[in-house]
Amino acid sequence: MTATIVPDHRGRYGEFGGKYVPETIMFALEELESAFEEAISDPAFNKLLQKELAIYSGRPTPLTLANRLSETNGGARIYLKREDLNHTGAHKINNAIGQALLAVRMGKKKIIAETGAGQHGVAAATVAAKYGLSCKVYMGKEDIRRQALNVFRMKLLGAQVIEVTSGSQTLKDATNEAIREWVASVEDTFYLIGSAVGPHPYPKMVKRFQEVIGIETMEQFDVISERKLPDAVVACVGGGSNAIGMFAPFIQSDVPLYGVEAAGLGVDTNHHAATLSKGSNGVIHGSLTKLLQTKEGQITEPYSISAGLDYPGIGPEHAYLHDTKRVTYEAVTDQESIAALKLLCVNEGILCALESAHAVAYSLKLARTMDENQSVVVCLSGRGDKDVHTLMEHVEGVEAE
Amino acid sequence: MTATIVPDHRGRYGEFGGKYVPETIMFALEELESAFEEAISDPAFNKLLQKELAIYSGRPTPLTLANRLSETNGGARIYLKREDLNHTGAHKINNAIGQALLAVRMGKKKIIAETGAGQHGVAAATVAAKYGLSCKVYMGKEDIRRQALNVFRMKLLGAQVIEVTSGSQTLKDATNEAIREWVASVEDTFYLIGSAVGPHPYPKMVKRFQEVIGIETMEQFDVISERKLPDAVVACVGGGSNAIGMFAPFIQSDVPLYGVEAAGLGVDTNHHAATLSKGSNGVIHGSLTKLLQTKEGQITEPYSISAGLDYPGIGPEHAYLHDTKRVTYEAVTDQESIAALKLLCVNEGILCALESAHAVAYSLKLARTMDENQSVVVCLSGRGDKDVHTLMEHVEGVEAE
Amino acid sequence: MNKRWESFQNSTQYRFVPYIMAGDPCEEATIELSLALQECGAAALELGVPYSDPLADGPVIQRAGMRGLGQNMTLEKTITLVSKLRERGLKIPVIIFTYYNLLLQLGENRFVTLAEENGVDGLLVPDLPYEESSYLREMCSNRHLALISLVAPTTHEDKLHKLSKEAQGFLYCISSLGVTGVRSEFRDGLSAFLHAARLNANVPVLVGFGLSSREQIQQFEETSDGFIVGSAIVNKIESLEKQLMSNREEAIMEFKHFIDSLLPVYSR
Amino acid sequence: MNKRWESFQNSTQYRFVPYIMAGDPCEEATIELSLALQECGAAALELGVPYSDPLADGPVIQRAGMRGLGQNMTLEKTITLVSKLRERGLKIPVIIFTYYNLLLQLGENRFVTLAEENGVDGLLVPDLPYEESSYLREMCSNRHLALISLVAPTTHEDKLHKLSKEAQGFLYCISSLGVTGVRSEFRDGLSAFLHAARLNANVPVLVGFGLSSREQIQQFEETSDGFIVGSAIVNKIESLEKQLMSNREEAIMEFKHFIDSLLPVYSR
Ligand SMILES: Cc1ncc(COP(=O)(O)O)c(C=O)c1O
Ligand SMILES: Cc1ncc(COP(=O)(O)O)c(C=O)c1O
Repeated sequence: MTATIVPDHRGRYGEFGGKYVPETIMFALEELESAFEEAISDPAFNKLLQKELAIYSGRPTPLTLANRLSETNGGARIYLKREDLNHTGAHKINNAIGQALLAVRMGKKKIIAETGAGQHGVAAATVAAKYGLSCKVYMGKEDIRRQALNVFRMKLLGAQVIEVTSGSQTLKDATNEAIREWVASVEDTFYLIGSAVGPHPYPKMVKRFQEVIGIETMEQFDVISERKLPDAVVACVGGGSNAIGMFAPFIQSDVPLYGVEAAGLGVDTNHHAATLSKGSNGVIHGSLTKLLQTKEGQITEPYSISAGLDYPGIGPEHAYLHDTKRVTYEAVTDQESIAALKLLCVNEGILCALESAHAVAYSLKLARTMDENQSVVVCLSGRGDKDVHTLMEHVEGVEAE
Repeated sequence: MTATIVPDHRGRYGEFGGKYVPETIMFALEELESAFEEAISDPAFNKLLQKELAIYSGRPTPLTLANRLSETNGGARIYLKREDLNHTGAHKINNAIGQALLAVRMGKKKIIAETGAGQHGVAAATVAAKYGLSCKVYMGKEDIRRQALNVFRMKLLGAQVIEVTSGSQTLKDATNEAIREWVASVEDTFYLIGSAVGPHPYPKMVKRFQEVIGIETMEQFDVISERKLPDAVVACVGGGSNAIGMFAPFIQSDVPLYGVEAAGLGVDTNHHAATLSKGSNGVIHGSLTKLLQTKEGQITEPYSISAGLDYPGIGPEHAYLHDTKRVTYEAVTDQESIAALKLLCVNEGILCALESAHAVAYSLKLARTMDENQSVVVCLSGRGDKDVHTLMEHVEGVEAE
Repeated sequence: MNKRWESFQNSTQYRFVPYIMAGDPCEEATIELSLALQECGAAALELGVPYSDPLADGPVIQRAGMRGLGQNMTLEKTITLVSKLRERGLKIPVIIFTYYNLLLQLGENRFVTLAEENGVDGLLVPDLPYEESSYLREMCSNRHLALISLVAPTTHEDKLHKLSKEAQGFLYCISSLGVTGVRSEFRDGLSAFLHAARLNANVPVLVGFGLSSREQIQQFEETSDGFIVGSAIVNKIESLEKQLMSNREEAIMEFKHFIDSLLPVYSR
Repeated sequence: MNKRWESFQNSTQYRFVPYIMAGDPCEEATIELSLALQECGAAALELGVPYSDPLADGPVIQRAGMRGLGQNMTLEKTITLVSKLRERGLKIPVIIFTYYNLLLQLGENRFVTLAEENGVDGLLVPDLPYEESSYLREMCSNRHLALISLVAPTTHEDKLHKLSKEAQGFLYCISSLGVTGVRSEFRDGLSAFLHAARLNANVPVLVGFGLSSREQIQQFEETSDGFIVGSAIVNKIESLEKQLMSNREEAIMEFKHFIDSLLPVYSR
């Protein structure tokens, strides 16, 4: 494996990445990049970040052997990296804490964020409250309707939730609108992006704030298992933040890595969010990457039962890892993910997020092709409390009353 | 302070406690008591318990300094013991894991549990799934209606939820029904009680499985603050399990301890759950304690906005700590707890359970009477996701849309 | 031991002890139902006290308790009801069946005083196991009230031995695990249990919990000295509720008919 | 530099550059609106391409894009539309305003070829900052297409210097932060920024973003060489949507009237 260092100074991962944004905010990206680079080379910042992750969010999160699930499934042992145990219930908070600390360091008093299902919106509103920043969250009208509970939570946390009525009124439009707002308020506002997407330096920064997942996993695996490294690592991919965070320290190793996209109703239908399997090169939200689009370049609306995977693009580093074949990307359907979620529930007492259930579903398949002495580590990116309403509509065999 | 060891061999805390149960289950309590005593004196059991708490539930939970909240409030610094970060979102899982491991050790294959809002029901269903036990959860018809999401979660975890239509169709009746079921199936069934209530040895056992809260707190406080011990410790009291767990290691010290009950609409109305402030001695669910009752001894229905505090009795050790004045018990209204919950939200980005908000509300009052060098530790027993529906109905100034 | 207990104990009949709930469906009905049961051959009467949280009872008796609570029946009123029963001619021992909390609130001392004054003969507290009963046991024995002990198939051998020996009034053997209510089957090993109880008891050994038909009752004829029927009777009362309020005479006729059909022929 | 740009640059007038969306509300309307704008004195035309995710645009132009998408207007069709405009007599420079993704999918090479073939004079890509534009810049300069540079009040001084120097066609100075749309106020320091831009530019310096009234436009008369109006015009087109489809002649009359009212007196 050639050890190309990505991203380069222009924010490029091979051909992917870059900064495709209006000139108005170019200076802000440069300001952000230098503030970020300076912060992460400052031991005091890293110490503070580590302390906040530990004392506020409860890190390190454990690595749990899924005993009964592995036995029921057969094949390799499955370990779960428990990002669901983070404060606010998903890995999203790792990044939100990191970016908020950076915003404070840069003297910004306002943050803005986009959200789809509301998970990143809640994380952003949370850190804004914690660090005394004002917070506006952009959210599609359609998503506001579907995710009333999270909308209420954000408001309770003191954030302003701004309804986005443009386009398809979902995550991609909320992101457009957040960028628009950023363009207008760039001088005093920090844009807190929720995944490893967006213009450089966002993908790099989000990876840096999420790599704690992989670093902890590597250490923990070494301690609790007989082998040094697992035989496979699996994570779901929406924008790609939990996956890139999990993969980060493993990329240099030769452990097989698997990113799992949402196949929705099937990759051969028009209802999926399988960006790498079915998308093509293009620019979305400031970055050159793979995306779902018409042949003319109109971005199409993706579909997944899981709101967090329902994104037409993907972080540029994943596009790069895909093209360089370092990571294998697979797609899992709604049905497979629900089945995996149920199996995890009844065997381990863990209700995971529908996003994470995609990773679990693929691990189950993968583990069955491996032997009992091998181990698969799955990033359990979040808990499923948020999905209970959706599950009530979709899970058969458990009457909802 | 005289160091009486409680409970005595009859399960008595002074005049409180005991085993007021049908003869049919007396043998089971004895069997349980000896299995429990034997288990907790076995290092292997303790090691296993500790491992499960760490690797499955994510312990230790952090002790978070609530910086901005303390400043906004004035007076003493407030520290939060983050039981909300446990798997399933509350301290309840500590006890559920402990009892489930004991059930497995005793060779039981079935567990039963009672639940009000569903928190303990979810914890019980969770450990049942995790350790491969079958699980029946008794829940009042009225509560099933109010807590449809938790009912669905329990079912998803593979538990059977049994609707209780007797009496007022709430927690106390669900507990009666669980005890009835236990009487019938006592030979092969483990009754997994959810709070520090019930006949001996339950209050002792639940305390033992929850004291990890206090033990961790004591160690953490010593490390992160300049002083050895906090100047006050506060916890909410429903049945009393999080409070007794938090207080456990502090009881021998002279740190002032405060238990906070639910004053509902006010202790001078008929709508509260302030057992110690307004109750009298009596027997409920197998234990002699304080309870809310008519002068003839009919148990009355309590009220609190917080389902977990909405219990007409209280663990017998609390009745004892109240009468011996070692712990001060205070009551906080619905309104005060909602205000505290909002304040914690906007200042710290933590949405706590309504139960825990009662403890927060009282700490705020208490801290204001103290000086800036002093510290109050609050047990944040659970997260508030479960309460968002209730809050939507009650919180003004945040429109729900 | 008082005269009523003496004749209960000296009886050579297979003893029938019915359970009814005080105030179900009203106080006067309770009186007439009690007298009817005596006429049908009851050897003693268990009189339940309505309680908000009857954790040893199944749904039938729970509902009876709700009806009694609706009539504002209390422990104190139940005790004074016994003196009315005496005035109206009830001669058999009456045992008050009450949960412990009601007793605690009334006061154990006050209870025994009132009980003695009103012609109560015994007391049964389903949630007060032997281990918690020493004070009450002493109070009762000072006033010649029988504190009825319950033993279950799950009771340890030596405890069974002890309780059987010390039993007053009669020894209540629980025929099946679970709460009160109608059962269709009984557990194996029941006769061994009854045998062990009888071996040591100085009082009649009665079997109860879930008996609901003549056939079931006859099963225990050899192994016990009598039987208790609760839910089956309370169930009948529930079905007669309206008539018991409006057309009592006829209802009582039907009730007696039902009791006759339940009893083994030789108990009538 | 082609003739059209030459006459644009040599003009002594205060240059008016309108923006309209291709296909809004239909292709024929776009043609007639373009010609009307030329008649009203437009010095050049910015022709927008409908895009699903126009992140530099405010709601007015977003809606216009939706209408254009509804007409199945694409980048390729927009380019060929320009040759129709030429046939119908449009003589001023036409600049295609497109988001980068549309260009990428068409292919940058193919774009410049088509553009040249169809009489397109320039290209403006709002989400392609200078730093990412070197390839396209080279392609454009090979085909004598002006790749219009945008500079903003937030652009660093030395970058402003460089962009002004290298600017082709005209230099687009963003008059206010935020997306396209009508503004009621402009920021302080704007004239210093325009002054700095003008100092180095070899092409006319135009100001745009948010201009919507004659009064506003006149503010920049001293400090710039022309102005761009987008949302205010597109807004008018929206209000004329129905008439533009059914009774076009009258609509175009009203449109011209509106444009006249917008322009400084000396621009007519
Ligand atoms: C629990 C969870 N997992 C995964 C994702 C997908 O995001 P990413 O791919 O950035 O990790 C989300 C996004 O909301 C999420 O909430
Ligand atoms: C979060 C939380 N806190 C507190 C309680 C009260 O119980 P206890 O007094 O046993 O801690 C509950 C009960 O459901 C709870 O869910």
